[in-house]
Amino acid sequence: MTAFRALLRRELRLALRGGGDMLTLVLFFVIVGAIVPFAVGPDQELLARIAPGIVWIAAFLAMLLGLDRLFRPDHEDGTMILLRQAELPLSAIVAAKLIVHWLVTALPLIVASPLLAVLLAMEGDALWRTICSLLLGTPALAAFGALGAAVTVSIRRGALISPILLAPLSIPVLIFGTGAVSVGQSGAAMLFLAALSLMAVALAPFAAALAISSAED
Amino acid sequence: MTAFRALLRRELRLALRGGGDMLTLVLFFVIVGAIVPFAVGPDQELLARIAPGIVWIAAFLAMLLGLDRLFRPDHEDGTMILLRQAELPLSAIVAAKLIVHWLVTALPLIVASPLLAVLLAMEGDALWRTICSLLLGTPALAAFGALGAAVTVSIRRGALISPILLAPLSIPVLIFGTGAVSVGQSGAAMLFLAALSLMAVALAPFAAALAISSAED
Amino acid sequence: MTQRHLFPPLTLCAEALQCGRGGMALTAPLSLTVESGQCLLLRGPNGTGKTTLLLTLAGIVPPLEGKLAIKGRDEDARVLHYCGHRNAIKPRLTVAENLDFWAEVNGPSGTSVDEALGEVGLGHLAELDAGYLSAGQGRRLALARLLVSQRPLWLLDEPTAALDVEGHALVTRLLDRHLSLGGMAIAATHDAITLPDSDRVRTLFLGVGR
Amino acid sequence: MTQRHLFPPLTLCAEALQCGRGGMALTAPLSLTVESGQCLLLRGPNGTGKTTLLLTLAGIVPPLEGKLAIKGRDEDARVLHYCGHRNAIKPRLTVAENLDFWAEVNGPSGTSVDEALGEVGLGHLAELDAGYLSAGQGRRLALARLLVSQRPLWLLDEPTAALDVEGHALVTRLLDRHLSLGGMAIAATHDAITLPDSDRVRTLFLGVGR
Amino acid sequence: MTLDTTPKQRWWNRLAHPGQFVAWTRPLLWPLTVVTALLFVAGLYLALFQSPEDYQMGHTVRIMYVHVPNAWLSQFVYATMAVSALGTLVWRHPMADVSMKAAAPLGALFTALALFTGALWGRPTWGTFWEWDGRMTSTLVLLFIYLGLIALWRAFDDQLRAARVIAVFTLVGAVNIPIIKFSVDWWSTLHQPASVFRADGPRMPGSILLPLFVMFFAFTFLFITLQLKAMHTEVKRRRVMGLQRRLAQGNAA
Ligand code: HEM
Ligand SMILES: Nc1ncnc2c1ncn2[C@@H]1O[C@H](COP(=O)(O)OP(=O)(O)OP(=O)(O)O)[C@@H](O)[C@H]1O
Ligand SMILES: Nc1ncnc2c1ncn2[C@@H]1O[C@H](COP(=O)(O)OP(=O)(O)OP(=O)(O)O)[C@@H](O)[C@H]1O
Ligand SMILES: [Mg+2]
Ligand SMILES: [Mg+2]
Repeated sequence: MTAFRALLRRELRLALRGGGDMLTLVLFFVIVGAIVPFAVGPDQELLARIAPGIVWIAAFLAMLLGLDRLFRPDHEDGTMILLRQAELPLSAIVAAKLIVHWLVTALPLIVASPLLAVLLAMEGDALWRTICSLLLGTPALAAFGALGAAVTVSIRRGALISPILLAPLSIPVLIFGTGAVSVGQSGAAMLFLAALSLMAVALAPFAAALAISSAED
Repeated sequence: MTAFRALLRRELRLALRGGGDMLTLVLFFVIVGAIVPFAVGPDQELLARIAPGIVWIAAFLAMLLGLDRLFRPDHEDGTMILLRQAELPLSAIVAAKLIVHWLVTALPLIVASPLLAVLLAMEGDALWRTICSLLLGTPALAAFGALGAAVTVSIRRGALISPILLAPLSIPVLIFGTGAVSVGQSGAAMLFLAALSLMAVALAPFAAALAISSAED
Repeated sequence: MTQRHLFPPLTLCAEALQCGRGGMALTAPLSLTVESGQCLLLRGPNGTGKTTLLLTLAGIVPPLEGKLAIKGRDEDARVLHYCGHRNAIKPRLTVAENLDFWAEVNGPSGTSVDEALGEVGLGHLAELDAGYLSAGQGRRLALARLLVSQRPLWLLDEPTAALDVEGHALVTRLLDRHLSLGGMAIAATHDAITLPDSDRVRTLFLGVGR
Repeated sequence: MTQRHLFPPLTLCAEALQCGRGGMALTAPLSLTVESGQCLLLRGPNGTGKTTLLLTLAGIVPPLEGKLAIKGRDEDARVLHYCGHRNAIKPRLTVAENLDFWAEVNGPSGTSVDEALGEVGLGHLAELDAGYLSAGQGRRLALARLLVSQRPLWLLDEPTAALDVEGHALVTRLLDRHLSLGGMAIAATHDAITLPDSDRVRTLFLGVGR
Repeated sequence: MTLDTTPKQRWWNRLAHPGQFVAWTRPLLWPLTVVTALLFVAGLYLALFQSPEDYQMGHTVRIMYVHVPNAWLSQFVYATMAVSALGTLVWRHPMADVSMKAAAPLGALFTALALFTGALWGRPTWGTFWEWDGRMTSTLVLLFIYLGLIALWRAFDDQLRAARVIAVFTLVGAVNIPIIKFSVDWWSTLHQPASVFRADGPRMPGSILLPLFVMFFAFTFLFITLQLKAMHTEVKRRRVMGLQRRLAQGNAA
């Protein structure tokens, strides 16, 4: 257990030192979101309508950008090999990384979404639904991402996340996510999201661990 | 000159052997496009109205994904130090990388844009104008991107900082890009785009080279 | 020897073990046994599979043929330290933080972090960003990792790489103490490692055929 | 010596050169001159600034104090090869492709790629993915880079690291030939490098104060 | 390859040494503070009591006396940073780094104030806090640039190396800001036929211009004072960090 905590602490330190600090993370989402009006035009009610999609895309992008740093550095500087000799199983290690990854990429988005809401002229309850859907959905994105990153690291050196995993897994999340915000029957979508996240978070660590350990360095 | 060609060849090889990188970008591009209808709802003419903006946003975000690959690997395995002893100036090296970056990130997107056009219910000539505007505008995006990557090359997790730096710089490109597609005076916008790209591509290599050479240790 | 043993008596024995990379065999099938208190030196030209053999023993690379067992261990306990070419050091964390992390992840069963750092001669750099360490200092930090948590089997891949003269002495000292505590070590090296009592050391030459 | 010189006579001279990292001085101000055909060995404990000095000479790290000049060069020509701790090798390119690239980027003024690979003993691996090379093989590939394009000044950082006995001989051979062609070399090393005629070699001890 | 690092003897090189700079400029700090305070008193008095209400905006017009100076400073500070960046890149002037770093948060502050007061102003005048009006939007973008620079400064750990890199980006930003302004105006006219408020300065009566100018100088002096103070603290911070590093390094070489 103390080993797990040590891992969490270290991952957090690494994430927050050097460019990853909270200011940066929050800025990231606000700016990515604030770009949109320049492209689609400053029409308030239009913005309000696409706002959920924008927020979810921003989340997706942020997850993708962060993923690259999830396993590759450890794989390349030999840390992975040593972690496999550690007191705790590889899946636990992946889980720790997953948690931190969510904390430093997804959470700031959720924190920053009110700001985005103002810029994109979202009204109150849509904002609430957005936050809920993000809370429910981003874990799934993180988990699938971790799986993709693990497979990529083990198969190909130095490439973006393997798309074959990426697309089919994350598209449903995004669709349900946006659905949960915008459409009338957001309740059902929320349920789907929750289910997806539960399943993904439960399975991803083991799958990812398998992928990594099967990568003969 | 042969040195320059050698650089181009190597960068291309590395990019193409990486496997699904391009596929990832294109998938991301398409996913972004596919999300929006779910957010906006199936209102055809509204979709058609915001389509250019969506395409440009998608392109911008997709081009952020490839950025971290541009200089960091060379920086971390010591290649950059050696390249500074090469027969050709650092700015030329950056230029070569820039060209390849455009070829392997922007070009696939442009090829894939008809797909997006279908998803977003664009009609024919709008599609053409989109492709033209992308052809004219993406070089500027790539150039700014190279600059951002160069500035953040020595920062771990620079992946999240460069978008923050790039977004404000890219706003004119987005504005004129969408302007070139949608509005009546698309001609003027196209001209602005071309001018922007010319300027950016002309200046970025030197600025980036300066940044790299002062960040390198 | 007078000193009481710290580790339970273990025996690592491999029978007709053939290891290779990407499905292609590198070494001829080899059988070896290493007992507590013994050290096995792997020597041989570059690319003859020393690292591969160590990785196989560590269980990272699956062997192509033969079997491999460590007798006398209780199953769930981790028995080995691997110290490879790349000394997994995280920039952005201070030297002390790096070592702390490994102490907690591998179980702080060995000496304290400060002692270990002092032992390998990095005591004065404890608070420095580990990314700034020089090559040899990094190597020393990697060695310190072996001290903070006790494990009977050390697998060392060129432990003396990038170390200065005093560093070579350090490695010998550490190895000798580890053995005298009843540990075992397998080290691939190109430099000469001469322990005080030479009967503990055996040398295995790989790929002399080539 | 009988062999005619290939390189123009150059002199590298540093006056009261003080180099350091992050604005902090590491070495006392040192003045040195190296002439064509001479080799300077940098020795000293870990972390005394050998790599830093080499990087400063290569113009990567700005010096804190003092002057540094290479006399007799024509300005625009690149005169030096740097071969550092990290031997910049790209996985996903074959060994031959890696070397080809450097040959073309640095100008193919030296031996051909195949010869160079044979010289360093990687001839049989030319088509292997360079990411698979063993530590020593990677080092050899890094050394081959010095051969494919002629440059008068070699800056070598622990060239013998991870090399086997035959590899040490290789480094000595390469150095000797380079010097006899009128080149110069500055090498930081912990192992003994003994060239045939010892008057060519001078040794600079760093940080013995500490 | 001849790099010469002997300090050149130009007039501004005597300010190059951080310690000296602090020593020479500390005496200026108090007078500046006093002047700023006086200007603010006068300006606020004029603005609040001596200037007429607007016939349509009422008392809210007085926000302008805060808003416009901030809006102007938001651009002026960036100019300062750009000049400092030149100082860093071209003349390698040590204090240029410091001033560049010190100015970024101040610029962000003033820009945020311009946005905030503008938004406050917008509420009564347009009924919404935020309108994608050209000028406001480009100010928002400017704020983003400032924040990006701050994040960049925080991301680097070696401040000496950071300075040159960030200087490059600052200059690129300086080149881009006019382009951004232009494009945003093009965009806003594209999307909104008439800007909501047309506030053209010169046509204002003197009774508004005078307090505006006083406030304007007050804020500018405020910036100068804060900038000096920030530079001093930055110099101190670097000295401390240097010491810490030496300690961490063990040997005070
Ligand atoms: C977030 C909201 C706003 C922002 C970011 C903003 C920004 C600016 C900027 C950048 C300037 C130019 C200063 C210069 O030319 O040096 C300016 C000037 C001015 N603004 Fe605003 N503004 C905002 C809202 C408003 C509102 C709501 C009003 C009044 C209804 C207003 C009235 C003025 C006036 C009268 C000037 C001075 C005239 C001039 O300089 O041309 N602003 N503002
Ligand atoms: N993943 C891999 N796939 C295929 N071949 C590999 C792989 N990794 C290494 N090799 C090959 O296996 C051989 C042995 O590599 P290994 O690292 O074990 O050698 P080594 O004895 O450690 O050499 P050195 O003394 O240089 O460290 C090398 O020739 C290398 O080309
Ligand atoms: N970027 C940096 N910033 C601050 N200090 C640094 C940096 N890089 C290295 N150092 C410090 O500079 C000192 C010298 O490093 P250097 O790599 O030159 O030593 P070295 O002589 O090459 O040692 P080795 O023999 O182990 O290679 C080390 O103590 C290290 O802690
Ligand atoms: Mg090896
Ligand atoms: Mg070194």
